[in-house]
Amino acid sequence: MELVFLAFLVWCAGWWINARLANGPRADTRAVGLLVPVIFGLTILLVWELLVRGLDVPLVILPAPTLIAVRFADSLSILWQDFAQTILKGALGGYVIGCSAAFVTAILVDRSDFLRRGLLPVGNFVAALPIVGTAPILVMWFGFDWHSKAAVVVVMVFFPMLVNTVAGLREASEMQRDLMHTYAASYWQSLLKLRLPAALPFVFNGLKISTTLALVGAIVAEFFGSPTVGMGFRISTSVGQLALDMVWAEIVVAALAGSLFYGLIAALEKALTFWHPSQRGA
Amino acid sequence: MKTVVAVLTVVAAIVGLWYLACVPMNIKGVLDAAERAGEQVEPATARERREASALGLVAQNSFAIDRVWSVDRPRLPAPHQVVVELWQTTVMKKITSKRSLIYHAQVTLSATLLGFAIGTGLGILLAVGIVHSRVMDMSVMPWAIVSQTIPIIALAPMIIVVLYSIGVQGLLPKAIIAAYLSFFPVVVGMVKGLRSPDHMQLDLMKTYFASGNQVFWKLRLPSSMPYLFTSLKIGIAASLVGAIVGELPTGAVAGLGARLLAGSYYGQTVQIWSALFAAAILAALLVALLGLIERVLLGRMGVKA
Amino acid sequence: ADEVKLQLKWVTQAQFAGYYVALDKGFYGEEDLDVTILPGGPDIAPTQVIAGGGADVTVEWMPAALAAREKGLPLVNIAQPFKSSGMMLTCWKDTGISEPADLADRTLGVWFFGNEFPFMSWMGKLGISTEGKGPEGVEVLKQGFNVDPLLQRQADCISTMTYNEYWQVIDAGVAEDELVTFKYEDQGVATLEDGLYVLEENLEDPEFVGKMERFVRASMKGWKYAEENPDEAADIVLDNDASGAQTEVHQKRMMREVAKLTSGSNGALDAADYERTVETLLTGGSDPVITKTPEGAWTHAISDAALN
Amino acid sequence: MNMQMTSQVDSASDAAQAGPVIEARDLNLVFGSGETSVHALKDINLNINKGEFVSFIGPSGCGKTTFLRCVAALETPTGGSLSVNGMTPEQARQSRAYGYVFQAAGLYPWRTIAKNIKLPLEIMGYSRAEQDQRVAEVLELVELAGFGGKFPWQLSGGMQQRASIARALAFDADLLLMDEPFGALDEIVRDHLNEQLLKLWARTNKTIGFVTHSIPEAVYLSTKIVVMSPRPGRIHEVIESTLPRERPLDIRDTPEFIEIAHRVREGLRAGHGHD
Amino acid sequence: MNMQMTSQVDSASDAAQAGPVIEARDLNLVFGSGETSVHALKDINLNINKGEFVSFIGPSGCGKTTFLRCVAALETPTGGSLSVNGMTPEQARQSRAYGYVFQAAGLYPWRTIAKNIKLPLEIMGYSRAEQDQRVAEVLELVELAGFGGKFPWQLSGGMQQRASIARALAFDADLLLMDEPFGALDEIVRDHLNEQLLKLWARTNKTIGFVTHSIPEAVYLSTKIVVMSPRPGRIHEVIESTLPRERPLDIRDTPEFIEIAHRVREGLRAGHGHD
Ligand SMILES: Nc1ncnc2c1ncn2[C@@H]1O[C@H](COP(=O)(O)OP(=O)(O)OP(=O)(O)O)[C@@H](O)[C@H]1O
Ligand SMILES: Nc1ncnc2c1ncn2[C@@H]1O[C@H](COP(=O)(O)OP(=O)(O)OP(=O)(O)O)[C@@H](O)[C@H]1O
Ligand SMILES: Cc1ncc(C[n+]2csc(CCO)c2C)c(N)n1
Ligand SMILES: [Mg+2]
Ligand SMILES: [Mg+2]
Repeated sequence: MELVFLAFLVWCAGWWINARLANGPRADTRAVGLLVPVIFGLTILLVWELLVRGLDVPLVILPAPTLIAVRFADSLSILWQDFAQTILKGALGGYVIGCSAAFVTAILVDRSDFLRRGLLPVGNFVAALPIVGTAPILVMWFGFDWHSKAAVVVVMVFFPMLVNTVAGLREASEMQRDLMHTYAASYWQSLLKLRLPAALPFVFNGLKISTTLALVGAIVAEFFGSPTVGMGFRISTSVGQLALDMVWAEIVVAALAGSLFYGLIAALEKALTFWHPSQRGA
Repeated sequence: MKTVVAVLTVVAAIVGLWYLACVPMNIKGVLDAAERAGEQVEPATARERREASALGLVAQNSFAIDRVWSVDRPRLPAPHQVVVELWQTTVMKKITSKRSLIYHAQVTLSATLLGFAIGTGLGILLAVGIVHSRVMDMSVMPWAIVSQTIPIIALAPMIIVVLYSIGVQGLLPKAIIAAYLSFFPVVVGMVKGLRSPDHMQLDLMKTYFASGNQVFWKLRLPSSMPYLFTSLKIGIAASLVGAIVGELPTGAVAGLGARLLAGSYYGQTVQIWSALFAAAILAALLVALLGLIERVLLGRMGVKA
Repeated sequence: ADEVKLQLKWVTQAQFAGYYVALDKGFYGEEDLDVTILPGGPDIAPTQVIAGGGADVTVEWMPAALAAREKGLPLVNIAQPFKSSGMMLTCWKDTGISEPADLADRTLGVWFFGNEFPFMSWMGKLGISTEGKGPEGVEVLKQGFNVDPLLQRQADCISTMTYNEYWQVIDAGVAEDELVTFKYEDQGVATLEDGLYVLEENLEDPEFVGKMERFVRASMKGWKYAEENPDEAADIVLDNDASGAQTEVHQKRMMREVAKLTSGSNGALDAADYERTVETLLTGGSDPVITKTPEGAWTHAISDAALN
Repeated sequence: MNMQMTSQVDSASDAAQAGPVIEARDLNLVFGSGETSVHALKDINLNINKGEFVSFIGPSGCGKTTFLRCVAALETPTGGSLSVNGMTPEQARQSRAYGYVFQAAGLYPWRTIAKNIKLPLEIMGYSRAEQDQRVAEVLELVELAGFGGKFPWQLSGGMQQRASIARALAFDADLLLMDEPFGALDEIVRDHLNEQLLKLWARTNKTIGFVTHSIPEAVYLSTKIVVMSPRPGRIHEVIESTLPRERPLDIRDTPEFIEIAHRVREGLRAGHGHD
Repeated sequence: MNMQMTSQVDSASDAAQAGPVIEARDLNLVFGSGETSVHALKDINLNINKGEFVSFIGPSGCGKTTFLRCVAALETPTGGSLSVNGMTPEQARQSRAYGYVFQAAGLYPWRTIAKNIKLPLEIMGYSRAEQDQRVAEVLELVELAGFGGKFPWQLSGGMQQRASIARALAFDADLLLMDEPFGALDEIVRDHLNEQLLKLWARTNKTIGFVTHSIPEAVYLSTKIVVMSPRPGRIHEVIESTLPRERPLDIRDTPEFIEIAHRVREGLRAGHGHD
């Protein structure tokens, strides 16, 4: 019971420190911007640890963070294999194929108002197909290895990316288009010099949404059939074996990889769309 | 009107391609069945056919082409098979029947709506907190993004078990998974919306010496409505996926998720596809409904939609 | 009436007919029990549910139960309605597989999620590695929910149950003579399936023990009724299937097959079967499922009281 | 316009009798610090008396907006003193002593014109009946009677701007601060609004602080023109208008008008380089 | 500015010698059809000769923009005839016979100023060396030398607008169409740009079509002022300026200037009611 009370104290202390930092004079510095979420995360971990111990939560329900950390450290090689299989092959492969296919499709679709009108509602419809239904079908079509996972990812990221890119290609203002017109610019000139740069913020929006979709898609697809390696495989197998610490170690990998992937795309966005007001403000 | 024509054209094109795709996808199954029925096929054994390319098989066994659209357990069911199945499991069945898709859709719908309500409520609360408190903004927002990189489906069984262990059963566990998926778009959209009033509008409130509450109710909330609805539409679709996912580890007793699973379990491809389409149709209906509410509400508020 | 929650290992089907019959025929009610049957499904680990307190008693396979016990979750077998194992490996005959030794260098579909233990033990015994294809090894696929991997020829063999998946292959139009099957029973690596397990700590509570005695008695009555009236039992199962996915033909056939596995048991665990299961699991090659002989993993106290 | 005043505003206007409405002494405001700091207002000394119409003119960045915002307590000076109706600006804000009109109309699109004008009244807790009565009065005043039920986007830009002025008039502040209220309108609509604003000022005897970029507008409207210059923002010159209070539109073609306009232009040119 | 011309533009300017640069005969343009149709231009007859500076002024919606867009072949008239350099507007567009300057600068935020100015040159296929040379020349011309490496959003509004004019000047079109290019700028910056534009016009002998809302601006810049009136959009009056081509800024205080401004204002008033 003391541990539970301690957990409460830790929570209050963490919040208090953050409140001081966030409302303090240095709140706008990079360091504080990083420190505050880190402190928040650490507080949660500590509270978690204390609650699990204090309330005697069974290991098979929720392991303590320290146990997860130990498991993580002990299983680096397995985690790496799983990561390579699921993220590097399945998620990344599908992400690249899906996003580039959507990008090219968007450019084709953009040429015809008719196609755009027709395809977007259909696209939104297809995007609503739940992954738990599509994954078994795609496993049946593309086999057990990472190809089917990549296919699931392609299906998941294609339409969000398409919709965003199409919206972005329409982003150039009427005036900017007219300007190109007064130059008697060709279709490709106005695409390359005007509409693509103007579309970039939207394209990146699509790319960012797709990162998390790709990750989740690749992992979940493994629940429906896989070789004996991969994060989804490991998670489902470990649950069956009550190795919950391993499950959480994989989840940590997923969260790390996802945040890194997202951060990478966000950094790229910052570099390429530095001129956009949303980036300049930050 | 123009849109309807365009959509119909695109749908027609897709259906056409779909029918075409059935040929190479299903040819092997058709030939296996033909072989078992004693017909002459080329090559003669399943083993050899396994290595052959689908298109080659089609060319060598053109007599079998018309059968690819009426296979019992197809790799890719023909569109009309899915439509017939949808028709028979919706219109032709009593709504109370366990074989009625409408019955299952309604089971999923209740979890979806409950989850959506929880997720939206939570999302709005978080957004309000984030907009009003710098601490919340700085500490919670990054973790909200991280939370979306966690494969919820991996967590779903554990969530369900944990909830079981504290005595929560039935609709709520599924709804919680649905809520987990739907809260994020709401937070993001609502934060954007609550921050959408510009400096001038906020300054105007200052010159009136308005209280924080008044600024919220008279300025921030109304300005956020268009953003809110955009994210609600994303949120409800996510919520539906969540409810379906949540149905798998709750014993998959009823609901579209259970149908998907059962279809998959028994190799009933047509049943999978019809459940899949039922889910997408349900999502489309929900989004359309939200769009309608948006139009009415924002129209009444005077905001041009 | 006393409440009892029973967690099944899989979705509602004739595999669990005894419990549904007992519920439907009022056998539980006669014992003053109010039983809730919780269907299972993929990704639902009965051991985890019972650990979390979501159920009082669960249907589980012994390898998973013993593995959980070693992980620190003390499960105890209180009854064993299934005498023999229904697991087998089903292969295409035209791949040239005719005996276990032929399995090397093949692609095999295996169920995971705690169901992989018997397979691993068997391969260990055969001296075949599961790490990958080769003259001494097999490529293992995590088989999904269905028999597609075999039908689509993505695997040479897949795991099936005598009462379920095997018939799905047949229903897909495959003739029995196109297939070769290896029953775990015949290979001498059978492990006990579908026993009833409870948490050890609960057995210290006399009231709980009493409840379980009545539960086991009523359940076995259900099982014996189901064996004698397979069609009626299958109908009861169908009535209880909320997903509406099960078909009558399949469930009636399943009931008959399941009856073959349960008929040898009166509900009490046969110590010899237990020893054989432990033996199989302990000798499971380089990476055995359990590393030491379990203690107190079963009790006759309840079945004795219930059945005599 | 002879509406009843809340007691707070009453005391504020009592104070006004005693001294100038706005009184700035050595007012300074520096944004930021170190390398990147901007000296937006430097040593501003200015008195504005009750009933005056004072225009602020000067190139972009000379601190016109900043000065008005200081008066409205939306910005805090870093040096010197500033009083509004004898109070600190913050007290004046809390006693709702002024109405503020921004460059863009800034009406809420989800409220009708009438509801937009009611906004400050709701916030200040006026009764329903009084709200309705005041809305009707100010709509009349800005010649928008009959448009109360329309939404802002159903009105032309000029009408929107009049509605936003009505909003600032609805509660009886004696001081009106207007930051380029007509900047976004075309010249002809602007002429018309200038005329109306002058009439309104004559009728209500309010004190008005008015920011503009247009020399003719400043000359046409003001009793006093404050010419400012940038980097740092200072008052370059204060020109008292010799024009009569009664000003028909074509006063702008009179030599007297042109003379004042010329002086303002000269002042502006002297005060800054371009950009 | 004496840059080399591409052969296309050469032939275009040859044609100009023969007749007026812009010639509109009974030009009509109706947007939409049925109930909701808008008669944006009605029976426009207008000649603009080489080297003229023609301003279009009139209330909002009178068709100023529409007329300029017709000349630029961005809009297709529904009746009458319109020729540009003796060609159809479409031919003129394809031979890149004009530069167009929009109200907002409309620079691409992802390109530096220099790269923005290069944009039309890239599209028209100038060589790298020539691109660089021309950019340097026009940057000089609009007094932005040294700012080529900056991004648009790092510059003030006035500087952005000058960059956008430079962009329209970079390729040697003899005709410059400007749609309220200084509408968003403050009066002082505007004065300065007006002065520079006049100088540029004097030096290059371009023909300029210029839309504005400001009477002083129109009078100060133009050799000919076209006063338009709305619903339907017509030419109300064409006023030929009697001012000399050489115009210092304070010409605006001369009686002659005021007289012309007065005539324009009268024309505007006659042509429409307010709002
Ligand atoms: N919040 C702020 N932080 C930093 N600098 C500011 C801020 N607000 C204004 N400034 C700077 O203070 C100076 C004066 O700004 P101000 O807005 O008062 O000018 P202005 O005369 O109103 O110009 P304009 O005619 O463009 O509206 C400018 O250099 C401006 O960049
Ligand atoms: N694409 C269009 N479709 C329909 N009506 C249009 C279109 N473009 C302009 N109009 C209408 O044509 C009329 C003339 O418009 P135009 O833009 O030429 O006016 P303007 O004189 O430039 O006005 P402003 O001073 O506001 O720029 C207006 O009534 C306008 O609403
Ligand atoms: C994901 C998954 N895990 C395990 C099994 C195996 N299983 C558990 S109980 C039972 C009897 C059903 O016939 C079977 C086969 C499966 N099929 N799918
Ligand atoms: Mg300002
Ligand atoms: Mg215009």
